[in-house]
Amino acid sequence: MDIRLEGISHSYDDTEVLRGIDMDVPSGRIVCLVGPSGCGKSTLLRFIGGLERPTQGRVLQLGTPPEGCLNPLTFVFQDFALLPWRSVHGNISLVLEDHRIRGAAAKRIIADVLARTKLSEFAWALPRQLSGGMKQRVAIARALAVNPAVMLMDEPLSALDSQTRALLMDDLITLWERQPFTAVYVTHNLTEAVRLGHRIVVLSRRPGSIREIVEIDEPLSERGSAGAELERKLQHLWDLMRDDARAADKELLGV
Amino acid sequence: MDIRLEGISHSYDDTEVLRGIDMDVPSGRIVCLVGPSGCGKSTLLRFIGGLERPTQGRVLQLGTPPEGCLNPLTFVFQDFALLPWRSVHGNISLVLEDHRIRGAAAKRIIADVLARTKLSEFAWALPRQLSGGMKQRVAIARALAVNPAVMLMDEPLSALDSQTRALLMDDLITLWERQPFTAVYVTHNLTEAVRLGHRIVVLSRRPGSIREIVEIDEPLSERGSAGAELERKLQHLWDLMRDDARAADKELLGV
Amino acid sequence: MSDSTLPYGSAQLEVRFRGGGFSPIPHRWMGALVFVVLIIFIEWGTRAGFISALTLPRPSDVLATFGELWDSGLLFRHLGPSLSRLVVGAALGASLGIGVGILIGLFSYIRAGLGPLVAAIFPIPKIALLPLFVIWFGIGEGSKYALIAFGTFTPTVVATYGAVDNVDRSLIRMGQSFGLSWLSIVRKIVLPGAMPGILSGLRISLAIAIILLVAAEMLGAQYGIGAYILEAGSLYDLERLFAGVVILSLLGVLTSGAIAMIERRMLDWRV
Amino acid sequence: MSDSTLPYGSAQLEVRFRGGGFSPIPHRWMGALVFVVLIIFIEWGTRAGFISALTLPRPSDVLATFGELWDSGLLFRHLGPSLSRLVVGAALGASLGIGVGILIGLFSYIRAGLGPLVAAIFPIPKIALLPLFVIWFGIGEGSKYALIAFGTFTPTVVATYGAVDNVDRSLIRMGQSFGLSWLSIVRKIVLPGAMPGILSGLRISLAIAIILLVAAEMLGAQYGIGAYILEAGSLYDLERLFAGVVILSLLGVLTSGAIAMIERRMLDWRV
Amino acid sequence: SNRAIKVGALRFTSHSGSFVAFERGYFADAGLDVEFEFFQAAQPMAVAIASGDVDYAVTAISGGLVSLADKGAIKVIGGALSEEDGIDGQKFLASMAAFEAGVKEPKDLDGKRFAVTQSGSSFHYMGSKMAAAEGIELQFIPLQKVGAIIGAIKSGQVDGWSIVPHIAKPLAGSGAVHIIGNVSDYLPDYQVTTVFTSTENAANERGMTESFLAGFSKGVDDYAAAMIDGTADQDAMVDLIHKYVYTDRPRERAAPSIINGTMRLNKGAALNVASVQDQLSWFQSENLVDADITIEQLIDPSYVEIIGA
Ligand SMILES: Nc1ncnc2c1ncn2[C@@H]1O[C@H](COP(=O)(O)OP(=O)(O)OP(=O)(O)O)[C@@H](O)[C@H]1O
Ligand SMILES: Nc1ncnc2c1ncn2[C@@H]1O[C@H](COP(=O)(O)OP(=O)(O)OP(=O)(O)O)[C@@H](O)[C@H]1O
Ligand SMILES: [Mg+2]
Ligand SMILES: [Mg+2]
Repeated sequence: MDIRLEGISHSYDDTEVLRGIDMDVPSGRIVCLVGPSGCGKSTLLRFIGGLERPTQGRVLQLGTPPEGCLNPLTFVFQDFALLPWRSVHGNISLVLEDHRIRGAAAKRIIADVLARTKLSEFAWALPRQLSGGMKQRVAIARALAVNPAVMLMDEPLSALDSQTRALLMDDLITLWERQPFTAVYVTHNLTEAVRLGHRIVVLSRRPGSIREIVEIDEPLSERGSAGAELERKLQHLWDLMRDDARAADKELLGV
Repeated sequence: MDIRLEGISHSYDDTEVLRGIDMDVPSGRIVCLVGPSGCGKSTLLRFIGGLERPTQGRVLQLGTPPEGCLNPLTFVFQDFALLPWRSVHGNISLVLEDHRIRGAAAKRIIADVLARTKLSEFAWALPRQLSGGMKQRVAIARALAVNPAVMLMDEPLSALDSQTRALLMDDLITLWERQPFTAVYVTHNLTEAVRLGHRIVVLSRRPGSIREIVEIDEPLSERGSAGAELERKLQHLWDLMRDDARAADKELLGV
Repeated sequence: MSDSTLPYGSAQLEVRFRGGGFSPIPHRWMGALVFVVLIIFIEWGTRAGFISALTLPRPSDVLATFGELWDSGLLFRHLGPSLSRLVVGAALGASLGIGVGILIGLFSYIRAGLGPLVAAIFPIPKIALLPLFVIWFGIGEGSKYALIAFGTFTPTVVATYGAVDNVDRSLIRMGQSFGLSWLSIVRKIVLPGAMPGILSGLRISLAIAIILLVAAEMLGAQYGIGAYILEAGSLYDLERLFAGVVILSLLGVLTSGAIAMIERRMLDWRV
Repeated sequence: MSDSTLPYGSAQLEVRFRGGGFSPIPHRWMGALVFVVLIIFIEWGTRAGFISALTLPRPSDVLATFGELWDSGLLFRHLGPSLSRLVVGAALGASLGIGVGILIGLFSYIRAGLGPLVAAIFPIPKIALLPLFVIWFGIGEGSKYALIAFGTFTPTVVATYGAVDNVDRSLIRMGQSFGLSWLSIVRKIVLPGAMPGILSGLRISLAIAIILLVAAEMLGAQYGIGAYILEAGSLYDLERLFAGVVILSLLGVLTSGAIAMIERRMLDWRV
Repeated sequence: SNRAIKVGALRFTSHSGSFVAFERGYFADAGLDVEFEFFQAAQPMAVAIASGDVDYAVTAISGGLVSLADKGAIKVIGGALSEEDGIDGQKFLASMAAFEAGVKEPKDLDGKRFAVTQSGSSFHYMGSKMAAAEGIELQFIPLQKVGAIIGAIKSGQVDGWSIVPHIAKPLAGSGAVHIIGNVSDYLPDYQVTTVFTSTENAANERGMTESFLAGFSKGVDDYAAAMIDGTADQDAMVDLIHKYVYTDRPRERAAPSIINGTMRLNKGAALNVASVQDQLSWFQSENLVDADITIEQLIDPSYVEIIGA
């Protein structure tokens, strides 16, 4: 199942946030969205997930979601969004209950996703007992439990410290290699984008519009030690963004 | 004025947090503290700043603080710690008022530090109107206003996005080059440590003890494009920390 | 639509919207509508007779009573003393409450000593103590001030020390790290930081102060909205009773509006 | 100390401690001490005579009255009905209040319609309406339940919809993003998320319920702590008045303790 | 089987008629199964009659009672307590401070503070009539609760008050106040309390109402015989009343209060219309009730002997 964005524009009250976004998310690929703070990345992701509606344009699902897919478009949030009053197990079963998956069937799915995210021992821990990295792995496990056609990830690693971030990036790559998934991955960390993205969409400052789309063909598994080509792409992206960042740092926020 | 830590150990209730830390902070140098999450970096910094007392060992000031130094040991906090009800100007004058610096004298100092942090236009803005990078620059301006002998910085950039972080790192280097200051700089971002530190102290997992001290002699201004030597040091640091991070990510937090 | 959509044929559909909701959209007229409908219903019911004259007064009669109060100038003879009792009593209770609340918030010993005392005083019904208030504070304005002050004191204390507890500790550490004196920290960091909590506590305290007006005016008050309501109640004069109650209700809405205004002006720094 | 310290000579000093404070350290005995000192002082004052018998009763006499109440079995004859009124009234008011509060929190139209109504009802003194309660609910237990329920209702509504408003919106968005039904989101996300706020609102509501016990038992109650206090008050019998007040006070401390226990058990997931 | 009715009562000796009738089975003999409803104050009791929660009760005529009658909810059907020459009745009191400052008789209260529970209460009526008779002015201080008034007069914050003898005498005995006059000097045949019921009962339940009054009257007779006329055993009567009044005091401490509280209860529940009319006119002259209300709206004279007309 592919996703296509057609002519998406959006304003909140008087603030124009996005302007004329057209893009495709091909099946089995990770598309990274990068851009300066406040340019509308999260907003765009909410449109794709159907949590909000753009004032103009539309988001299309092309093709049907694969068999057994409970929630085709599934989010992984930056702040994990775990229910603090439910255990790891409970947080995952939450999203199965509404699909009438309970008992043994639910157990099997939960055990499977916990194993894939290396959390099997922590099924009964409460969120407050988990470190940030573990919390995000629970959020990823929960997303995997509904067998998504597309994962929508909004800066999933930016709340973590850099070591944990590196570990989770490796984990995501392993997961993808074992079974390629489709994802839209929002980040403002260019290294992350270059490490994970098959396609990197660079947005301009607000109102966000597409400034450039960078394709990276090198397989994910081979990007470990930054090669010259990757380094060049990184530098290119950085040049694209530096001016925007500088300008943003000289502006008062809406009073 | 130098700082010397002698045999610092500390426990909170039953949790041993730090064990036998000895180290020196030489005048005019930036010492970076790195280590896995929860290893006691912030705690150690609070001991140096006199905000908390270690259960064992002591922190010494060697030599007298230079003339005109209002607050020898001055913090720059990760969360900026700006008073939301005071303007940028008010936040800086706050730390001068108690030293009976008011009126023209205060104005002069404030104008000076705002100029040094490129914030002159924003003197009357409230914190909520500022972006993260600007808030941290205000916090740095406030620290500069009291003319500190040693700046104690606790992950000052980690709340910012990576582009803004890069900009502020450049700003810090410019500040240091113009007038070298002494600093203890806590971070868990190894790139940051390698970019800013003259000396990098690597702590082990909790209870934190010194695992290694890495000296970097290359001048700050020349570290822009990662040379091979820096790259090697970075890799070395990363190897030191990876296992700790992995282990930490497999542990429940104190229940 | 571009050509590239063709290969997907009919399996091309727009993403289903599933967000929205769970965030209130204001409908200003609804509130007024509910009041109007309610009043019209009662008017109709009392006229048609299925609401007996014993159960509720006719709204139009209440309005007429209100008109009489206004015309005769009695409204202000009642409102004047009540307002002054409210202002003096609430000001006393609230300022004492804020003071004690801050002390409890700042000093461990005071907290340990006075905290349980305040918790024990809170559930004491003020009307039970009326006979004592006569002895303690007389039957003049003193006892009325005291009763209202006493009633506003406890909730203000609780709200205030809660607010002080909630002041961001990192700001206090910042103050200490710059060597600010204890007094500077309290004046410049703790107090402004506790202000939002104190103001929202005042909303409740002032509502309680209005409620206690009636109890306070049980003690030898000849004029006052509370006295007016009590007399109407003892004469079973429902029109006047409701006229008085409506005045208190309006008073409540006004104070709450006033606090909202103060909040907007004093707390404009909030995000 | 290592040799390297020598070059600094005498200019070597330990960093000055300037942190600490601003965080309460519990002193459990202080609370008890304050009560004991206060009681001893009053006992002494009333014995020595500088506190007149009109002003305060002698604590030992209050204790004796308490003893009589206990011995005669009257304590439980008074406590029984009061407790049942408290439980039924507060349960009614609180559950209705939570229900309405949740509706207000969830539905914009209900909020717009009922919000102002609740705000207008809040400052109405319940004692002013006593005569009407007799007509509306009779003189049996009904009117007592109704009065207490009415008094607990408004603060519970306000606390509950505040709590619902404060439920982390990102958790609700998460639920929506997984396609959870509206009812699942309310049951599994909104309600548990609002629980801390609802419970802390109940602290205030229940204190108010205890306060209203006295007003409720003005309406044809033979037994009950409120009736006991009222009778003592009308006879200016300070010992009995204070014995009754102490019981209410203890009741308040107990309910607040019970809520703390429920919080510990139900909200152990909090950080 | 007997018909079940509810009778409202306050725990005062003035309600003894009902207590005696119940204890000695006079209600049962009249075919009624009486259940008492006790109140803390008279006003809710009047409202409870209006709402039909209680069938019969005895209380002072107050503005509230008249208002309820005006709304067509209740009727006065008989008399209960009244002032009578030769029997110790309600007293005028002066506080210690006022007494020492020269208030020796009611007329000395000119310009002084006179305590009442509420405007339109019987205290207000007594004070007002006394002032009119003496040609003096009083400052009426509403204090709502008897307890508050006691506190206020003991501490000298009000100067005068009028109250039933069983409260007046112990207060005077404790040296906190002085008795300076009798209410009966100013209001000789003052109908202090009356028997009343709902309009519904008065109009449509004649049989039941008559039965109640019959039983009640027998109780009153027994009470008068024992407590006033001395023709029956006073101790037994005190024992009976002690079951209802001052229950939490031991018998020996309750007895003086019960005996002190003795006043005339009208024989056969006869109603002094002149006194009632005077009270009604006073309420109207004070603007406390609607000026159009007539005595016919207030009382139903068809049940008992009408005196003083
Ligand atoms: N619900 C809303 N109402 C009004 N304005 C909004 C709303 N949500 C977002 N905005 C504004 O829209 C703009 C884009 O927000 P968005 O969160 O999409 O940016 P972003 O690219 O994700 O930024 P960041 O990198 O900081 O997460 C911002 O200026 C933000 O203030
Ligand atoms: N006031 C305190 N009371 C009890 N334990 C504390 C306190 N402050 C910190 N700790 C504990 O001490 C340990 C070290 O904390 P510290 O904040 O110094 O770590 P850190 O190295 O700064 O970690 P991070 O990288 O996450 O900021 C942690 O386990 C923490 O839970
Ligand atoms: Mg975002
Ligand atoms: Mg830290």
